[in-house]
Amino acid sequence: MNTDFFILMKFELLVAVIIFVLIFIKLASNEWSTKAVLNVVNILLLTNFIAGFFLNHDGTLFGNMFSTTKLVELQKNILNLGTLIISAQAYTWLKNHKHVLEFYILLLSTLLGMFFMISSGNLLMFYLGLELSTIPLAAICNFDLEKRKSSEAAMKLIISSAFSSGLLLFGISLLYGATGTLNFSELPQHLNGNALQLFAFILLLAGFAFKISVVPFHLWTADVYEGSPVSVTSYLSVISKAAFLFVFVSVLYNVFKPLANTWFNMLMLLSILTMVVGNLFAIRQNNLKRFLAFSSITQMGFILVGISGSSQMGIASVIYFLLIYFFSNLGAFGVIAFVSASTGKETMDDYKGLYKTNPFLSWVLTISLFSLAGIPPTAGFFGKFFLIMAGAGKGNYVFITIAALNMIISLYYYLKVVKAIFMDANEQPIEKLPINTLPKLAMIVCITGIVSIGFIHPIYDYIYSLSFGL
Amino acid sequence: MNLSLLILIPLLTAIAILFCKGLKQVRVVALLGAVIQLFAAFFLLYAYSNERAAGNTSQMLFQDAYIWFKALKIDYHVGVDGISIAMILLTSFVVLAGILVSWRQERMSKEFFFLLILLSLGAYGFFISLDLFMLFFFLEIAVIPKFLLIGIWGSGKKEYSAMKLALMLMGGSALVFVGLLGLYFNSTFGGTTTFDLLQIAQMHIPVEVQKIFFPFIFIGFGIFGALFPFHTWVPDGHSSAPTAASMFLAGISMKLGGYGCLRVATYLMPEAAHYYSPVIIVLATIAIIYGAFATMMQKDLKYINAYSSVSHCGFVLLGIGMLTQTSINGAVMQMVSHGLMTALFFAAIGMIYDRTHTRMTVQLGGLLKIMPFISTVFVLAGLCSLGLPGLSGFVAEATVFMGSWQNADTLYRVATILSCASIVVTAVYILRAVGQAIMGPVNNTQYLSLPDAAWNEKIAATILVIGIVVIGIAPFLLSDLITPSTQTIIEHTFNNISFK
Amino acid sequence: MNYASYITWIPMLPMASFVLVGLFGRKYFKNLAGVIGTIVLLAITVLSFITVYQYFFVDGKVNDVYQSIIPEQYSWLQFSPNLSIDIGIVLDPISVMMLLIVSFVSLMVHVFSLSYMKGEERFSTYYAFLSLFTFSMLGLVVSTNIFQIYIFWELVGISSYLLIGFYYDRPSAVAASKKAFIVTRFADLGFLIGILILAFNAGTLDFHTLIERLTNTQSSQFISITTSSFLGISMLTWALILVFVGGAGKSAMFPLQVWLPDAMEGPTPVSALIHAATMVVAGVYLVARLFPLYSLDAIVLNIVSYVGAISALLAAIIACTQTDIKRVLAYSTISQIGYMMFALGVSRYGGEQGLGYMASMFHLFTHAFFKSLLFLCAGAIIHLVHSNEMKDMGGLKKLMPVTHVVFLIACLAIAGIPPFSGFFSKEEILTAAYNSNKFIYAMGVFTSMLTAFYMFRLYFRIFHNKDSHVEADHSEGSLSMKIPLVILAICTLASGFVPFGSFVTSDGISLTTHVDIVFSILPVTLSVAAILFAAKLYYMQNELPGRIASSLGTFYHAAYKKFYIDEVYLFITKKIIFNLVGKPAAWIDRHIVDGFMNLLASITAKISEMIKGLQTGKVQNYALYFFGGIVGLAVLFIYLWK
Amino acid sequence: MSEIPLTHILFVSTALFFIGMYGLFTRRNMITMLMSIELILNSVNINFVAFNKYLYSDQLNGVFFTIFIIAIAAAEAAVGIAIIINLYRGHHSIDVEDAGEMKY
Repeated sequence: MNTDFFILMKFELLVAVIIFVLIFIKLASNEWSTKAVLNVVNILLLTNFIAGFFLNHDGTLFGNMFSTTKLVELQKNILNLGTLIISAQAYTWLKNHKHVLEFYILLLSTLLGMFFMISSGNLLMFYLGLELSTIPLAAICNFDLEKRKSSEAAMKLIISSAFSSGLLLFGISLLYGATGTLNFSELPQHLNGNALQLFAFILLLAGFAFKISVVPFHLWTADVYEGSPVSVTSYLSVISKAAFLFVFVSVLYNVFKPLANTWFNMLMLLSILTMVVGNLFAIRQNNLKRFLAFSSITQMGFILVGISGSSQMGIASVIYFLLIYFFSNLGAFGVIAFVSASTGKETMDDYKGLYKTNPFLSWVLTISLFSLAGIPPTAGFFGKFFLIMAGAGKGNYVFITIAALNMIISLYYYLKVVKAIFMDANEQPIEKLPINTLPKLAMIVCITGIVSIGFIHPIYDYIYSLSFGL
Repeated sequence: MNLSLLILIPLLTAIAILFCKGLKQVRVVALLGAVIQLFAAFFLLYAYSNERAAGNTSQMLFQDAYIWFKALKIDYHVGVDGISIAMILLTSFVVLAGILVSWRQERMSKEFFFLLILLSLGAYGFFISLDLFMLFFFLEIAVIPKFLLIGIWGSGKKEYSAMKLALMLMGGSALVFVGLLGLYFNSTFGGTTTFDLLQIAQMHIPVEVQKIFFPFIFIGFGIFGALFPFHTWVPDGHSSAPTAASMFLAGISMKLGGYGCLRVATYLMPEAAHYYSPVIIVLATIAIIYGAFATMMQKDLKYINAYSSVSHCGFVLLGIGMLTQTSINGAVMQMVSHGLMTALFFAAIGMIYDRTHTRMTVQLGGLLKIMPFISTVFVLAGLCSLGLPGLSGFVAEATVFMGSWQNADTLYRVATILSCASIVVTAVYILRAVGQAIMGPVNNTQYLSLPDAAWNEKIAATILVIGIVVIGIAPFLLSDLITPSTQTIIEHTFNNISFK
Repeated sequence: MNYASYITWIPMLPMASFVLVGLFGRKYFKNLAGVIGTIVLLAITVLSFITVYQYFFVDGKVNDVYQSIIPEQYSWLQFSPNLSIDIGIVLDPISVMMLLIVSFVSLMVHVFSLSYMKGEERFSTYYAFLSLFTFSMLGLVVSTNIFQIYIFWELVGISSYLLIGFYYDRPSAVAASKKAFIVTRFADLGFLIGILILAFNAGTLDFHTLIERLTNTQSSQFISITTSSFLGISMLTWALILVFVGGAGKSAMFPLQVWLPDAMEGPTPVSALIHAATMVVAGVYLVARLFPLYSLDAIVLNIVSYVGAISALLAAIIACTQTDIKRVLAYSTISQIGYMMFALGVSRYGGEQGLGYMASMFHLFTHAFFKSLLFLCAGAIIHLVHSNEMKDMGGLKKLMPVTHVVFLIACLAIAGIPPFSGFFSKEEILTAAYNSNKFIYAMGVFTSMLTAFYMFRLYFRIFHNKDSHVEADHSEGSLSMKIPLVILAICTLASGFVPFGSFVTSDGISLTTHVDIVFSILPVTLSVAAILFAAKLYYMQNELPGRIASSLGTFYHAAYKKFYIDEVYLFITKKIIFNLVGKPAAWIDRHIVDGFMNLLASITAKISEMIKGLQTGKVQNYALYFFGGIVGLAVLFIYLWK
Repeated sequence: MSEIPLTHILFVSTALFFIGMYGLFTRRNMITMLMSIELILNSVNINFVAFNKYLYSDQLNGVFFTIFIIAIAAAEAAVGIAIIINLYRGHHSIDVEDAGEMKY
């Protein structure tokens, strides 16, 4: 039992240990230089990421409250990788920031929460993880303490997420009332799709939809993204989204199997809404963070298309797409984070003529955007192709056509950025920026990922082998 | 031979370009790649005709298949038949010429050539892939470079044109995408769905399904092939693009459309092709006539050629829509001929523009006195486009007409007659352009000092002219190459017709 | 020796010289170009004489019928298993005759141009184009295949375009060349469609098979083409009419004659070659080539004859009023070709019925000589006077004696005065017309009278009329200009006495013809009268012509303005096609089709602008939307969707 | 005495839930909004307890859940108030209407 405990909860324990180490560093000494701290942290995260690949076992703990499978490990590894990259990218921003350690402590505790959430086998455990992954986030959204926008963003996040979790809980309570169990493995037997359960499910769905910012539960997203520090934004838009999606998929496919027909239609509706609204808002944006917020909303719409496929291909494609989405989005955010950290410029107009001064950054951003737009040969193409393909498996081609057409609209605004970078003239372009090793490394990693993942088919095959359909 | 070379060579070239320093290295590398590719293409032709001569009657030769995404039955599967080889040859000609024409591309030369090569890579891949996923992959690869090429190095309202082109083409590919998925999920080959072109061809897709997805795929590719009314990217795109880009655009990309319509839409969904052929005919005829008349009104040389491309590509779609062996032959020939001819045209226009910095026919004039070589090339291109015997245009159009007339149905007859009528209009606008720009007195005396074509431009033009003349004088070379392949397509089409 | 050993050289040599001179002449041997071209032409002229000899006198005839021999044929483009374009050479009476005419006249023109075009900047280009034309024309006449004839048809068209526009820096020349090409192209459209019909219904493009199948009333092809009809007219008729339209376009028949007078913008030798002797008779040749088919259909033959007769008359009338000597000659060409056309129209197939056919070919033969002679003379005159206008001329008799004599001979020939060649051919034509259609005959006779009048008007106004005020800066031209004139004059004198009927007839069986004195009296006397009248008007300068012109008033004016046909064409093209078709098309494309695409974009932008208010930035509204979403889902999926 | 039927209790909780929501939607003061969220959470607590007590009295899931919710609600409130205070530093107001800088 106790070895099991250590092995099965390896990921969580590692993160927890790191958190404690950081706390001790904090307590022990104030004279550590920021750079040193950052290096230590990044090394720790790297080890954490690497450790994620060893000594993996499947199993459950605490009476199914906590369960680990290959898929879950994969997901946690992905999250670890993302966190590592983000922390590398945050370097430029943090290296002259006072509260580095707090930042990491909070950040990692949210990661911990996500891990619990992902491997939760029980609604209670799920709820705990969810809150653990949300509340600290609100805190670090406010991490630029003196910035008004930052605190406004944090306020919006905390209030609306508290509200959403309130509704989520209400749903859970109703579900409990209707079924008498909170256990994922037992719930399906009790589900028969009566009105109460459906309502409970809708509340639950809304809770998830809020987290992965699906229209009409998405409105917090743009503001929070815009307000918070870029690194936090990228964390929000990548890590937490991904984590919630992982859970969402597994909950849908495992727990709410009996309601499949209902949620298929719901997802269809929501995804159409999400794609359209996301696109329509993204077209107009000038602030790149806000722009990426809406673009990520649109991406969620596409992901819902994949999920609604409700087949093995569905899950596989979603996870595969998320993996690619990680690299693409982090690539884009990496550049934006770097630029805004060193110049404070965040709008599209500032990026005009970027190519003249910073070709490297421009290419990184461009390729990432192309990948987000799903243009070959970037991996985004494969991701999107498989997503839509999974959705098409259901045979609803009107839906697929709408999705395909939305891809065109999204292409438009991605190209708008590219146009700004390459074609538009600008009298005071962003001056030539020296890039530190760490962020550069992160960007290169992203680009390599974007370019290569599509062609390395074993990745997809592996994910496919782990995933499962209805 | 190993077809993957055709993808590999441009790929390596592109990568090599990334490591080059300065225009000199870059262009040499690019040229080298293009030349090698040309040789590869000719060797392919040689090997192919040997195989055929040796009595190898299988539909696709030099096939080469690896499993790519096992779970989804997506394979890396390449192979060629006569049509693809014709297209590959066309591409390699145009690419070589394009690179030579942009020999003095000072600004951001590395990116420029990189994108050109990438574009050609897409085209080559498209023409040899037998797996619909691959096909789509390469189709989209060939789009975005155009956006950058036009947007960065273009002229006029380049951003607008670039954006328009990218969006419309991507819209087309989105339709194709939906259609392909439809094919995929309705193709149960040996119990599993597949993207493999040949396998899908072997199984019989239900007619009602075909009727749903044929429009998606045909219109999707049709947008690439300037199908009326989705042709509006053509004039803007071509006119704003830099010379080489418009050569590629008109010479190669628009052929992707025609090829797709033939290889995917018509070949895989024969009943639907027959069902919809009247619509296609009507649209194509409109494109031909109306493109021609619209051309008549243009004053900008590039617009003239762009609109005439709309009209000429109409012949391709007409030939495909007519669904007779001869007409499809003609369509393929028209693709090749138009590719070479329009590339030549754009090359000439580009050379003129580089010197005079205007493309307005009224401002030019008497160029024959100033730059005889370029003017001769221009006139040659013009004559080819108005279908002068001895040049490729005539052969292609004659074949299309002859094939189209084989359909006794009145609508088809009318369509054919109208399309024939376009040759008169073509003569009108070509001769107007020639008369205003090339002949006549010299309007602008400071042009008198302008130089004639430089060596690279001469070579580029010569290459294309050779292509045009050879096809024009010895069309049997081309027709013998493609006929067996078109035959398989048309036979397959007719074998599947249940209601015919 | 058999034909195959040398026949291919006849078209190929000019091609070779075209490529050689065209590619390298300009740079390397500019002045040799002429010599090269001339030598080549000499060679092929010899070859074609050999051909003529061998065909007509050695082995052309098999038991008294001239066969059509095909020494060379290659499949050029295979449309479908049974339909292919072959490129080949056919030898039969008319093609051999044309070989002779084309190579001979072309040779004359080559020689003449040596000094006429001397010092031209694009001397070599000129010869390149001439060779190209010669090649195309030869290829045309020896076609074995209706599509082959179309191919070379286009090629002669383009070479004529290039030669008319030779002085490309003259806007008028450019316009003329454009006009010539477009008008003929328009006619070729008919030709093309005719070919398509024939090819579809007869299932072949080969002349021999085509005629064989369609003349045999039992064959399935014949039945299909006659039974299937469009607008109540059988496909055969349609095909023949359409093909004839093509021919009429090339031969400048009414109403497509507008291009020929303008075509005189080209160098004069070119006019002599292309627009007098060879290319313009291609239409006649085409009809003759397909004559067995035409003879099947009386309607089409009537159309042919009337078009011919009307063109002849109309052109003659106009010719009387023109003052540009080349234009006069151009109209006389139209008029003479009109003769050939209606001769074909009134003819039938075989035997005595075939007189018209033979006569037409005969006239083609003689006309080639005297008309090219006339043009070359005009060339010589213009070379001297540097003007086309009659008023700048007069009294050139003394300045250019040789030219004067040969010109007179040519005039007499075209006027149909015995014993000059024109007389014989014209007599045959009139006889044929008389036998079949009196009305046509009457038109023919009247036209011949007019012809005599305007030719001698021309003659007198050039050579007599007033004393020359042209200061003879140089004599009437070097030897290389005189020699062709003399040779052609001799031909003009001699060609009438060729027993043509025994060589060229509709069915290949020789046909003995005789000149009927009684019959000839009327036209000859009329012509003589006309000549005398012309002499009275123009021998000496006087105001009589002016008075007559003014007395004719509007009619004269209309004739002078070529009956406003050009204006009509201009109206149709510029006003109707351009403004009512072209402009709208362009406008629609920019504003409607393209506008629609842009509209989609702007609509999207509009909507996104409209809905931006949803994002109020107030967290309470967000919560409200959130709750609204839940309620919506609940309503939809719990109550409605159930 | 007969015990109170479940529906009554559920009625109370639902009422509480909507009161909370109403408060959240209408009150301008952020602190009040946080309080209304507390109301929502409490209604959830009532639900859990009631269900547990009436329907599934053999287990303790609901009760435990309630305890956890209370704990977390406290944490949430703590962070929330911290943020609001920080916001107040910037905006000098805790009126939610004033914190609408980012929109559209």
